[in-house]
Amino acid sequence: MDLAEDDQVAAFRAEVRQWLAAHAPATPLPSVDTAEGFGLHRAWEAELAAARLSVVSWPEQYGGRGASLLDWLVFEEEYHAARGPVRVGQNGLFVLAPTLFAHGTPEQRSRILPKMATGEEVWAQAWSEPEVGSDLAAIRSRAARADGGWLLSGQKTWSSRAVWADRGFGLFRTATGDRRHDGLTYFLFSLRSPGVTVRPIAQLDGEAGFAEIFLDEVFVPDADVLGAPGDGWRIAMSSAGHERGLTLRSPGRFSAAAARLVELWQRAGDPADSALADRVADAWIGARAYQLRALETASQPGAGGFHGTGTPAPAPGRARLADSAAAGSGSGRTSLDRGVVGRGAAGGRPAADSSLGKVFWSELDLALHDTALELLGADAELAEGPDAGWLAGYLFALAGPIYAGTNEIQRTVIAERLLGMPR
Amino acid sequence: MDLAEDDQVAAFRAEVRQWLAAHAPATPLPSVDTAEGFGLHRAWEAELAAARLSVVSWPEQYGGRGASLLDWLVFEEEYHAARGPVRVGQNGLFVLAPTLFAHGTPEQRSRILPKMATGEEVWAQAWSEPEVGSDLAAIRSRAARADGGWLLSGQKTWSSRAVWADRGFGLFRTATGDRRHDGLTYFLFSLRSPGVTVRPIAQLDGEAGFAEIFLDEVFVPDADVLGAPGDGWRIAMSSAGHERGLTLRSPGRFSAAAARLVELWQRAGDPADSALADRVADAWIGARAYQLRALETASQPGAGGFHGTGTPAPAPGRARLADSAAAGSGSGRTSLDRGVVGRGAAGGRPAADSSLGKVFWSELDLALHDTALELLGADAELAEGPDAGWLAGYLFALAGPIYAGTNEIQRTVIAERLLGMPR
Amino acid sequence: MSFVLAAEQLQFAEALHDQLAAADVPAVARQWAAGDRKRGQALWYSLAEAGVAALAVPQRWDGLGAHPADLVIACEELGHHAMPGPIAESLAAVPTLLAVLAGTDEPAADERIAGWLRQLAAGDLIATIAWPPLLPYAADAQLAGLVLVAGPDWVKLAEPGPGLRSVQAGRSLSIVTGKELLAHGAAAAIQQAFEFGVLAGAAQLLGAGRALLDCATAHAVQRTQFGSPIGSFQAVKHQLANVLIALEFGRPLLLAAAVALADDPAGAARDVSAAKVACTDAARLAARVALQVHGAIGYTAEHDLSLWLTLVRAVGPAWGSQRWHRARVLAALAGGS
Amino acid sequence: MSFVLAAEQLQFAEALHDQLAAADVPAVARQWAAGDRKRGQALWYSLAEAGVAALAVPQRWDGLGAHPADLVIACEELGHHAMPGPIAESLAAVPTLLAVLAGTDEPAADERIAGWLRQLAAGDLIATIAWPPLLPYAADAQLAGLVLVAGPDWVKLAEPGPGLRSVQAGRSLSIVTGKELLAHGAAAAIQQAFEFGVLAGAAQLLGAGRALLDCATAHAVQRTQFGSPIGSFQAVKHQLANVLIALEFGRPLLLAAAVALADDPAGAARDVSAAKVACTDAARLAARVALQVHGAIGYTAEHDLSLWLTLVRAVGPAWGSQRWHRARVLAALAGGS
Repeated sequence: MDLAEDDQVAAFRAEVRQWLAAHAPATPLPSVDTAEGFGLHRAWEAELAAARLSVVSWPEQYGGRGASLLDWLVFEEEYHAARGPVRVGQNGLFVLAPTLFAHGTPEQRSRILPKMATGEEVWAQAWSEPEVGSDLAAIRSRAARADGGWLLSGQKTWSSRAVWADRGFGLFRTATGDRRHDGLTYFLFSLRSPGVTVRPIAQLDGEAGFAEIFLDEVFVPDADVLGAPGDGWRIAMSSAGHERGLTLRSPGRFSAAAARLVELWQRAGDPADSALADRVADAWIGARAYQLRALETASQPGAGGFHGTGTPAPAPGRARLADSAAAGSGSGRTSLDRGVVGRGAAGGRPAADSSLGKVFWSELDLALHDTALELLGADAELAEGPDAGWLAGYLFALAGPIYAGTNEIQRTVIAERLLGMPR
Repeated sequence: MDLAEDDQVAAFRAEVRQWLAAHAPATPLPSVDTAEGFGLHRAWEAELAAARLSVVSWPEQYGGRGASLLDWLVFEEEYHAARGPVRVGQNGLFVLAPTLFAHGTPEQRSRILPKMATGEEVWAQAWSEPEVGSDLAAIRSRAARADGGWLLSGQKTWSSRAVWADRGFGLFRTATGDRRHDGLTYFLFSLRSPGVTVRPIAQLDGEAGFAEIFLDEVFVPDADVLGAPGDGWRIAMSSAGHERGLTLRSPGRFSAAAARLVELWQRAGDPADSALADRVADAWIGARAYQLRALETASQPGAGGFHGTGTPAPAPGRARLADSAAAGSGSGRTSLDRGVVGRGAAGGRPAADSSLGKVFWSELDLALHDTALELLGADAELAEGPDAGWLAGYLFALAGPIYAGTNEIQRTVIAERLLGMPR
Repeated sequence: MSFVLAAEQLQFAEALHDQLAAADVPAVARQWAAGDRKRGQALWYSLAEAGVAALAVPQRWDGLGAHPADLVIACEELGHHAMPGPIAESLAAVPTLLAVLAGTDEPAADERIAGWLRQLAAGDLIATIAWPPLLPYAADAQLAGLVLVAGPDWVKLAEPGPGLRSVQAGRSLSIVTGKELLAHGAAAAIQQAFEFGVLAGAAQLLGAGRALLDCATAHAVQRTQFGSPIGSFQAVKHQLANVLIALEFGRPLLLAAAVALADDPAGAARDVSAAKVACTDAARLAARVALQVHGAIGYTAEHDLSLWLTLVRAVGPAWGSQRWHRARVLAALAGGS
Repeated sequence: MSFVLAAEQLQFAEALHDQLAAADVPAVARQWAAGDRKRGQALWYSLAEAGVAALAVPQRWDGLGAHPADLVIACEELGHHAMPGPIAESLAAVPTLLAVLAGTDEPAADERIAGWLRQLAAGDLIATIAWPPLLPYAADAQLAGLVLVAGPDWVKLAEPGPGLRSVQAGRSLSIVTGKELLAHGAAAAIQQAFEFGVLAGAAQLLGAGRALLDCATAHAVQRTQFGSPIGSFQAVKHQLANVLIALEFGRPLLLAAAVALADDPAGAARDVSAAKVACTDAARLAARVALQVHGAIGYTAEHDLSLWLTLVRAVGPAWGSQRWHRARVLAALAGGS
C-alpha cells in the first residue's frame, strides 16, 4: 500500500504542469457567461485539444490519450492548481460523453466526440423544465414522429451556457407509459435549428449562466436519438452518476481551493483566531479526504479502462463502509460479507456511491468558501477587487447542493440504496 | 418597554435567594435514582413546601402562592443558580398538575395536589410502551370495566423514577374507535396496588432512572379517571405543551448552566482558543434568548393567571414571527395580520409554540454541555472528580432531543402548525 | 418589567409594513440597482414623512427622540422589504452620533450639526459613515449628502473614494479620506453611534430573515415535485422549522438590546453584540434554507429572493464580524457584568 | 501508487471480525466492566494468537513488524466490536516506543525492553502509558503489567495512582508517578509512539462509528412508529446518510495516515492529525444519530448501543483534542509541507 507516484504518472504530471505553465492564461479569462468570454473559452478548448489535453481519458481515436483514472485525477490537480479556465464544454464532456461511450452508436461517437473534444461543438444540457426540478420523470416536453426523425416541442430551463452553445441533449416524451418514466427518449438537437428560441436567465451574480430553451416542432433526425426510443430514462439514469460524481467535480478543484484558502489564512487570517483556523483545517482535511477516496477508486483494477465514463465501481468489500451498513446487522458478520457488493437496488451501487461524493463535495465547497468570506471580514461583500473571487466562488458553491440532484434527493438515495432503508 | 424588576418581584427574588442560601444543600444530594437519594429528595420537597416554595405558581389552597409566571421564572432562576436539588416530583408538578387544573374535578384537585406539593405523594408518568415511543396513539395497554372502577392491564416503559414513586398516570385503551386515538382514557393509579410490578432499567450513566411498569388487572376506582372515559387523548394533548415547554425546562436552568460554563472557561479555557470561546459565547446567548422569550410571554396580560398550567398563549401579533410565516405570503401584508394568531390547526398555537421552545432548549443544553466537555479536554471522560458534573449533565442532555416528543416530531409540528406546511 | 411592544409600536410596525408593501420595494430596489434612484429616493422621503428618519434624532432638532425599540421595528421592516440604501448609517449611527455632538444647548454649539440633524429627520439628507478598522468602508457614499469618518475619539467630514461594488446590487463601499475635523474627545459619542449602527444592522438582518422564510414557506406550499407539494416532505419541513426557531429566538435578543441602549448605553455592549450574533446567524440560515427550498429558481437574479439573499451577504459582515461580537459578549461576561 | 488494501489484509480483517463476532464482545465487555476480566483476558490472548498484539512489534523480537495499515485494520475491528482495554496504548504506542528504544542490535542493549516486546507480542503483557500534558492519564493502569510515563525526551517506569472511573464502564484513568529512568534523549521515539497511539485511537473510533451506524440502520428497519418503519422517514434517512458520508470519507484519511507512518514517520504529523480529526467527528456524529434513532431504548445501559456510545465519549478526547490536532494540520500546511 503506498501513495507514491510511479514514473509514468510523474512524467505525465510534469508534462501537464509544464504545458499549463506555458499556456494557461496569466489572468482570468472574461466570464464564460458573456459572448466574449464564451469565445475565448472555446478557443482555449482548442488549444488544450491541440496538446491532446482536453479529454485525456478518452480513447486516442476521439482526441484523448486513453489515460487511466489516476492520470485524469493528476491532470485535474494540475489544471486547477494552475487556475485553468472553466471548461466551457463540461456538460458535453462530463455528462453526454460518458453516455455516448455507454449507449451511442459508433457513428454517433465518431461524428460527435472529436468536435466536442476540440470545442468546435459545445453542448448544453436540457434536463429541467419549469415544473421539473429534482423530479425528472415529470417531463412534459414531447417529440412527435416525423418523416426520418422527430419533432421536438416544449420548454427546458436552467440550461447552463445554452445561450452560446451549439447543441443540446435531453429527454422528451415520445409515448405515455404505465409509469411516468416510461416513454421518454434521449435526443440530441441543434440549438440553431428552426423552432429553437433561447432566452438567457440572469443568475444570482448577475451573469447569464442559465437559459430557457423553447422548442417548437424542432426537427431531429433519427441519427440523433441516443439509444432506443422510449429508453431515455434508463440511459439518462445509467449516467446520472457522472453528472454528480468525480467527473463533474474532480478532487483537484477542491485541493487547489483548499491550498488557496490556507494561503489566504496565512495572509489575512488573525493567527489568534483559532475558530477560523479550525475551519481552514477542516476545509483542507475535507479536500484531502475527497482526493484520497478518489485515489482508492483509481487503485481498483478496473480503473484503467476509465474512458471518461465516470466513476468506476467502488472498491470491493472493506474499502466501502456502506457494504457493512447495508447489511444492517449490528456488529454481526455481514459487515464484511463480500456478497453485499453490487447488490444495490435499481440504479446500482456506482450511482448511489456517486451520491455520497456529491453531498460531500457540495458541502465541502460551501464550507470552504464560507470560511474564506469569514476570513475576509468586512471585505467579504465586495464584488470587485483582489479577493472578490472568493465571493464569486461562494455564490457558485451555493448552487452545488441544488444541481445534479438536490442533496436531499441524494441523501434519500444513499439511505435507500446503500443503507437499505425502506422507501 | 423595560426589563427592570418592580419592587414586588425584587422582594420575592430576595426572599427566595435568602431562603435557598440558608436551606439548599451545600453539597449535591445522592442521586435521585437511588433509594437513599429518593428519600432525601422527597424530604427536600417537604422543606420547600413548608416555606411555600414548592409550587409557587399554584393557588394558595393547594400549597402555592398564586404567583405570576414572572415570579415563577424568578424562582427558577434562583433555584438553579443555588444548585437546588432535582425536583423529584417534577412529572407530577409539571405534567399532571396542569392537567388537573384544566380537566380535574374539585375533589381530585383537593385530594391530589396538596400531597403532591409536599412530596408526600410522588407521581411517575406512564406514557410510553415498548412499541409506543413518539407514536402515542399506538397504546395497547387497556382498561376493562369493573364494579365501581376499572382494571388496568398492560406494560408501560421509560417511566422516570417509577421505581420509588407512589402513583402513576397514563393513558389506557377503554374502547376501540375509528381512529387510533379514540377510546383512550386518562387514569391515575397507585404503584403499590396489587397487580403492579415495577422493573428498574439502568440508564446510560448506570443509574436506574427508568422503569418498566407491568400492570395485571390493577383496580382503579372511578374517582381516579381524569376527565371523561374515552377523552384521554384530547386531555393528554391539551397539556402536551407543559410536558415540553417552559414548565418542564425553565430558563433559569440554562442561565445557571451558562453562567457556570463561563466560569469554567475562565478557569480552564485556553484564552487563545477562540473556537471554544465562540461556543461559550453562543451557549450564553442561547440561554439569554430562551430567558428573554419567556419574559416576553410573562409580559402578556394573561400571564398573571399562570397557576402552573404551563405556557400561556404566546404574545399576540408581531412578537411572534410564526404569525408572519404561517401566512406564507412573501413580503405581503399578512405577516402582520393579527387574525392569524390562534388560528392554528388541531393542537393550537400554544402547544405548537412549546415545540419551538423544546427544540431550542434541548439543542442548547446539548451544545452547552458538549462545549464544557471540549473545554475539559482529556478530563472530559472522567465520571468522577470535581468536573464530572459536566459529563453527567451531558449524558442527561443527550436525552433531551428524545423525550417529551422527539425533536423530529417537534419540527414537523412546527412546520405544519406554525408554518402551514401540508401534512 | 414589561417586555412587549406597546400598542402604538405595533401600529407603527403595521403602518410601515403596509406602506412598504404598497410601494413594491422589490421593484424599487431593482431600479435602484440599475442606477435609477428616483423611486427609491421618493420612498425615502415618504418613509421620513412617516417618521422613520426622525426616530434617532432628538426632539429639539425636529426629531422624535424615539425609544431604540422603535428603531428596531423600523429597520426590521426595512430589511423585511429589502429597502436599499445606507439604513444603519443614515437612520441610526449618524443621527445618534450627531445628536450627542450637538449637545443639549440651545442654540447648538455647532449650527451645522443641528442643521444636519434637522435635514436627516426630514428625509432631506442621507448620511453615511466609516469607522476603520471595524467599519472600513462607508456604504453608499455616492448618494450620501453627508459622509463622515470616525477615529478612536474624533469625527471628520470625509471624501469618499470610488464606490466598490457590493454583492448586493446597487450597494457600494468606499474607502474615505478624512478632511475637516468635526469633533474630538468624542469617544463616547462614537461608541454609542456604533452600538446603534450594529443594532440597526441586526434588525435589518432579522427582517430579511423573516422575508426569506416567508418566501420559502410560500414556495414550499405551491411547488409540486413527485406528485406532492415539497412542503410535505420532512426534509423541507425540518429545515423551515429550524429557520423559524432561529428567528423566533433572535427577536427577543434584539429587543433586549434596544432596551439596554435606552436604559444604559454604556453597558449595552453585551446585549447589542448578542443580538447581532444571533440575528446574523438566523438570517444566514434563512438564506441558506430559502435558496435550497427554491432550488434553481431561487438562484436567478430575476426572482425577488435574490434581493434578500444578497442583502444578508452584504449587511452580515458589516458592523463587526461574528467573531468580534462573540468575543465582546464573552469579555463583558468574564468581566463580571 | 496503490491505495487499496491487499487481499491478505482483507482476509486478516475478515478473520478478526469473525473471531470477535464469535467471542460476543459485548458480553465480554459487560463482564469486564463489572470487574470480571477473565473472558476479556482470554480474548486478549486469542487475539494475540491471531497476531493482533504482535503487529507493532518488530520481527526480531518475535513480532510481525507489520505495516501500520494492518494496525489500523485491527484497531478498527476492535472498536467495531467494542473490545475493552488499553488498545491504543498496548497494541500501538508502547510497542512502537519500545521497538525504537530496543534498537537494532542483537542482543538488545536493554534485555528487559526486548523481553517486554516479546511478551507484548505473545499477549502475555498488557502495557499502558501517559505523556503529560497531552496524554495526562494512563488508561487501565490497574490491569497493565507495564506502566510507562514519557516526558519531552525521556521515558520512565511509572507507578499509577488510583484509577479514576471513565464514562466507559470498566475503563479507568490514572495519574502516574515516574520512577526508574528507562531512556533519555528519546524524543523521536516518543513522538513516533504518540503518532501510532493517535492512529490506533482514530481507527478504534472509526470502527465504533461503523458499529453505531450498523445498530442504527438495523433499528430503523425494524422499529415501527405511525404505522411505518422509522427508516422510511426522511428525517431518519438523511441523518443516517450523513453518518455514512462522514465514515466513508474518514476511512481514506486513516489509511493515508498509516501509509505516511510507514513511509515517513517524521513527516506524518499532518496526516495522522487529519485522520484523528475526521474519525473523531465521524464517530461523534454516528453516536449522536444512533442514539436519536434509537430513542429511549438506546439510552439504557442494557442496550449494547451504550457500549459504543461511551467508548466514543471515552476515546474521543484522549490522544489530543480536536483543536490540538486541527492546529497541527494547519501548522504543517502553513509550514509549507
